[in-house]
Amino acid sequence: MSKASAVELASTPRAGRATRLSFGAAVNAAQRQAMELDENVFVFGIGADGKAGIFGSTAGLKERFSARRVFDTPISEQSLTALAAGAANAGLRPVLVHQRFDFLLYSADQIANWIGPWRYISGGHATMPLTIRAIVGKGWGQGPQHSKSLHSWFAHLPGMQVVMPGSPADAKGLLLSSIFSNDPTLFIEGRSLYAMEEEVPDEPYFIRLGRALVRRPGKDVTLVAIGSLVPGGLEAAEQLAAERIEVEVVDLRTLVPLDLETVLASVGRTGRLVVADPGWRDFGAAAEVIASVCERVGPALKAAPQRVTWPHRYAPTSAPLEAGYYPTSADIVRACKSAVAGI
Amino acid sequence: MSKASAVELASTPRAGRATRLSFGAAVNAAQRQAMELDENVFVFGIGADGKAGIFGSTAGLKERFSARRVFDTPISEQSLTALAAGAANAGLRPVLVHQRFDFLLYSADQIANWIGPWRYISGGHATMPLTIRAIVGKGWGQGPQHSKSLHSWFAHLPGMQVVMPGSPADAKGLLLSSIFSNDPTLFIEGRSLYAMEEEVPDEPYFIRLGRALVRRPGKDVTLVAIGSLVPGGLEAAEQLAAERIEVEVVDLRTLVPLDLETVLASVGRTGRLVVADPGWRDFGAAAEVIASVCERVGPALKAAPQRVTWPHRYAPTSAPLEAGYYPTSADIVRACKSAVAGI
Amino acid sequence: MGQTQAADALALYRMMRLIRRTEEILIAEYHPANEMRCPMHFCVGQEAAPAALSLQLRPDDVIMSHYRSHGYYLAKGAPLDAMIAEFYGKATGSNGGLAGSMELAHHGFHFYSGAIVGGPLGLAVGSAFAQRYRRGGSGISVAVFGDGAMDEGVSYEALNLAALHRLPILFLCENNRYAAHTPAPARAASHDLIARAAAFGVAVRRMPDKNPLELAAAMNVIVADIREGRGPFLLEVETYRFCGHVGPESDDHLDYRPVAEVDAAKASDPLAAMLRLARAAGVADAALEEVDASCDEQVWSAIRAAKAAPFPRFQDLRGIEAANGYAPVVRELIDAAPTRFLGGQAETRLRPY
Amino acid sequence: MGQTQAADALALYRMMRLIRRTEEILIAEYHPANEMRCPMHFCVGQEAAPAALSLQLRPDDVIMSHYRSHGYYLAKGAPLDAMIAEFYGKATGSNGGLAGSMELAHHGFHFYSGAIVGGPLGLAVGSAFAQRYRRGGSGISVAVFGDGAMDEGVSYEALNLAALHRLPILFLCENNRYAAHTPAPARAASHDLIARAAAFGVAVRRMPDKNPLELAAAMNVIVADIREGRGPFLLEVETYRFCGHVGPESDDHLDYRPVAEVDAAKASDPLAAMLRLARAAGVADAALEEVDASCDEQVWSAIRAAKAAPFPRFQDLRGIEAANGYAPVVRELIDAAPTRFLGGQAETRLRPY
Ligand SMILES: Cc1ncc(C[n+]2csc(CCOP(=O)(O)OP(=O)(O)O)c2C)c(N)n1
Ligand SMILES: Cc1ncc(C[n+]2csc(CCOP(=O)(O)OP(=O)(O)O)c2C)c(N)n1
Ligand SMILES: [Mg+2]
Ligand SMILES: [Mg+2]
Repeated sequence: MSKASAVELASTPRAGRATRLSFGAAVNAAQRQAMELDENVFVFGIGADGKAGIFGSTAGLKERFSARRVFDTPISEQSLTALAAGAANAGLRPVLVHQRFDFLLYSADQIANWIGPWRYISGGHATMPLTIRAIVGKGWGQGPQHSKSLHSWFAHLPGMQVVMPGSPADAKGLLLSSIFSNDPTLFIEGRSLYAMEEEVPDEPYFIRLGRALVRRPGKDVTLVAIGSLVPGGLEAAEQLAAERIEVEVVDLRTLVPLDLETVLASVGRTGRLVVADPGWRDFGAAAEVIASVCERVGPALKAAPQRVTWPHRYAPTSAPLEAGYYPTSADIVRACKSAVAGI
Repeated sequence: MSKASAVELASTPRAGRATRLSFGAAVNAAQRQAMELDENVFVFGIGADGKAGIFGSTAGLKERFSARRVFDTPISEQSLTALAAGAANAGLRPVLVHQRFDFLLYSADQIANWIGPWRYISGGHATMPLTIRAIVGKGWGQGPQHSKSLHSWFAHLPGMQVVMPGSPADAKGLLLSSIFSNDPTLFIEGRSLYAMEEEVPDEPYFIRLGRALVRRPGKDVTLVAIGSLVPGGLEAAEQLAAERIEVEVVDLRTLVPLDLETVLASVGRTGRLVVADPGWRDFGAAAEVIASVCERVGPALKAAPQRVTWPHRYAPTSAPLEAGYYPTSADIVRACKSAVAGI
Repeated sequence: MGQTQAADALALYRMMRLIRRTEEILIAEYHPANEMRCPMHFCVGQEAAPAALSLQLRPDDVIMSHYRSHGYYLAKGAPLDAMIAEFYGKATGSNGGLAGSMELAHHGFHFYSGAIVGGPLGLAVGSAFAQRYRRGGSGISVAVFGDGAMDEGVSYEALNLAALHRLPILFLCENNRYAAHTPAPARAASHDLIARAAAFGVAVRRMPDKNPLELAAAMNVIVADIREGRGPFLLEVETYRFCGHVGPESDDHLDYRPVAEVDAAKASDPLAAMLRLARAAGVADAALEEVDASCDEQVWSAIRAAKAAPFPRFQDLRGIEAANGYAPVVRELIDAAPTRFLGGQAETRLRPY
Repeated sequence: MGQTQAADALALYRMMRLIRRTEEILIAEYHPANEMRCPMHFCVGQEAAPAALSLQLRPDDVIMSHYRSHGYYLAKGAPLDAMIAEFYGKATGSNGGLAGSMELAHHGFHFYSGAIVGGPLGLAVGSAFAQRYRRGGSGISVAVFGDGAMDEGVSYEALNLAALHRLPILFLCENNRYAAHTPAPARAASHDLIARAAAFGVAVRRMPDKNPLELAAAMNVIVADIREGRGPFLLEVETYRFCGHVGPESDDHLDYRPVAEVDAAKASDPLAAMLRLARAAGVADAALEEVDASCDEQVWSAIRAAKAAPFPRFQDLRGIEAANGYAPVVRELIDAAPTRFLGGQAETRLRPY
């Protein structure tokens, strides 16, 4: 596998002012600006209009845009999703918020049987420009019913886009793009990212869906990091740099569209692949990344690819068990080292 | 990769009489015998007690066991699934039948949020011995809402077993094992297999879940075939034999438990892997098989692994489009050839 | 009044007859031709409700229907040719051949349907929400479904949401007493469907379909109320399916409904009743005969056109599947300042981890 | 009657007081200790319904509860120690520390709960189905849920199934007027919850919880009917949550409910009412004081035991996760004729393809 091509970091300069924002505040800002840009955008979900504003992510929107465009709901995930679908077909751009990913499972029928196929089934005539935001719980005993992240389920559905930001600035740019995309999008937010802060451009901006980001160059091993494991991946890369192992960190940003080109280019340089995926191991998203790469480069890999994922079990509630449950940067360090060693 | 170890075909002799049965009749026989063996077994679902008997798979059961144990239902997939769960927790062994896989999506919440975690969440005290049968439509314009097979979704859930028989005899033995397994099982039946006939032992017998079957030995390439693609896989192997390419056909039988041992042993002999999976390509079951193998053998593969799956789109209704949609043995032949060529 | 009555009667008869003949001819053609390769749910016997509805609808109204949809497609004014071409899987079908009968739609005419029971109610809540959100218009949404859909939990969520938001929506429930082959008593202890809807604050009414004129008159009042913002309404129409549940074949050999019941229903055929009513309303025989002839000709002509039309091409699917791009408002922003659409970003060191 | 009345009053007071003190002490302990690391939904103010239920239940009855479950766990007679150990995430917890508060269960006592709104109704239909299927027994199932669960479609499916099969099930709806921070008017146009259930053929009643003795007496009749096979019943209890929705903190600073409403509810505290009723029924002060002291001691003793208990070990999870094997009936068959349990089969050439 050739190492010829130099690393190309996408580095479009940012114009204008920026403000240090938390992930939650960036999500909030994206919705606010989307609603300012387009009267068709509205935001709804359990607690969306409350003072707490779904971990702050919708706080103040109702005051700014009135109850017509920002509203609370009954606990009716199925019909709320159908409402979004019917409204999107009519040209609105609904944003439906779920405090926990687990709750949206009630609406799996609406997503898989109606929303995913909608445009295709119509022969390409109808559209379905809706966004479903789902927050994944983590820690403090969220347990089996508040910590699921079944992103691979929805990535498996033709017609659905699945977005998983790993930083505040990406959250804003990707959410704006999701809302204004003409296709249905599941936008997944790690609750554990909510406090993370970063400089976020003030103006509305759009990160094209389907463009992975090389967050750190490196020649020894490609680490594809997804969503809430992006920070841990960068931390691992930093640690490994001290040991002279150079990890190239590719933040996937979107599962669908999948930017295989960027991943393949990186693996072409490093010859080694580790995937860090904040979800269950078996039949999960990491498997797709590995399978897609292996299909194309096959025996040219220098080492067996590896997955760093949640163990294949439900999150236990007991604090020490939970602490041992979620993978950390140390697990990523270990995987990268073994990939490098396993030449 | 060593080719030393000889092929070991599992070949336990069958005792007793056998009868030529269709796949549908074998499914029917399994339920009948399960109900004879255990008073706790009952069968329900839309149309389960009707004359047509869900493509014949439940015909005659009500007459034999009465309406107490075999009954029709309202169109209420969510609560029917919950009924099965509550009854299973109480020690019954429900068999819930869905005429089409698509319909069970209404019950994704019940499966992912309750049934999957049930035993684990209880600290191992409670059990959930239920079976959900789901038939996957194919052909004659079943279209986007009658032909889904989201087996990978449920294989991704810890605590769920996923069974996909590829022949009548396997259907009977695997369904009996599913019903008497103490864990919840999703049992997926390809509608296209229903007319297939085979000698099926008369007595009740049990095929242990998690044992793949080498249906045909071969030294050149391992074909992991799943469910309704097993017959096409065997046909492809036969065709390729005429061209001196020896395909080892591993019928996976169950996605969960996944018999990686048998797959790895075969790939260890052949050095090449093709996976034939009757479902969508991206983020599907085939990716897991490839990723699991590559993780373990990595660069030792002689060629890039390949997937033969449904294209990543909904089944179109128009006959010529549909005809071009489903992969055939010719597609498997092509994949195996290119694996062998791609040394 | 007499004139309107006659005009309405003629229009009703025309629509009922068109639906009936469409179904009958398709049933007769299905097997011999063997070119309609998709499951089809015919509505022979159930023509009164779609016909009565057709008199109330405007172009900006929306229908979300279950799969027994042919009558409602026609009631919405969508072209027969595109429907039949869709059944033949042709490129000229209203969905380009992708949907067949079970997911028949015509986007231009705001008509949609699908096979999953219960789906239409929630979707119609969404389109009604959009109609209200936009203000100004007086469009309404109609959810069409069978009694079986009242088994699904999602239907109650939809009724509740519609009442909560006082949406302009008509829930039109065709109660033909069976869900596929399952009779009502195997599905519920209590069969008062409108009581269920009323408990959510939805206005309700139950009517037989034996007098299509009365049905249409009732719908007229109901739809006017909905347009004026008086909130959702559920109308349960008591009807009966003469044909089999699915496919052109009868399924009465499966013994799921009493022969006497079927015979009695056929003996009080709403189409025959409509013919009598039209005559009584003063519609001339010649006009009625013209309808009969023209319906047959329309159907046959659509079948001929469908047969002659080309199939869609496999390679066209890719275009449909490709991502559909972004809203105009964003595309303008991008053009104005391309750097705002970031393909990537400068390397970011994230803290805190 | 007087004696039974006094005994019932004492039992009710004991259970209400135990639930109240459990919650209050846990709330006080939560942050200082920082050892209960799981979200907890307390039921301060809502003790009357579980206490009234506790008088009706037998060991073979089943409870499927929502997450605001502590009172019902105790009402089912399950051990306090195992519950509090579960909150502390200890191996001695009723779920071995895996579930915490939100999915609290005690399999031995047939008590289960979970965080997903709407779940308990369908599960209770299943356990009631099993109770009826088995014949002989007179066990019943109780589904416990809040008014918020009446927003979920699945609840109506469950009510319908229960009525259809005439199952021995009590649907116990605690209407505290809020779903988390969402008031009823933001969730429905019509708030007559029992009318919704009645429309499915379920017997219904609505009662306040201000007189726990009356509530218990009513439940006694209802439960006896259910045991005798008269079919399902939905009892809506009007109640009020004094504490915050989740966690030990008050959430009244979020202004989702009027201060006056909260104050009024607290002023008519059912526990205080119960104390008065017990005295009026002739329960001696000494007995009441003994209850007070013993409740506190039970809770503190459970907390001490929980703190002292070991955590579960990570390596034990594997055992729980491993496949759970097969039914005894099959294991016997396998032992009798091992060849019947085929690990594989002879090579099979399948035809037709
Ligand atoms: C969710 C779901 N479950 C099951 C089916 C299978 N099915 C197709 S039609 C039908 C009966 C529906 O009856 P009803 O709603 O009364 O409409 P009708 O056919 O009588 O017009 C059923 C159960 C389905 N299409 N969708
Ligand atoms: C399916 C689902 N959606 C949303 C939530 C979030 N949630 C937790 S509690 C709650 C309110 C439930 O209110 P209610 O049923 O009235 O019970 P209460 O808390 O008042 O006792 C909500 C919306 C959830 N747990 N499950
Ligand atoms: Mg019907
Ligand atoms: Mg409440």
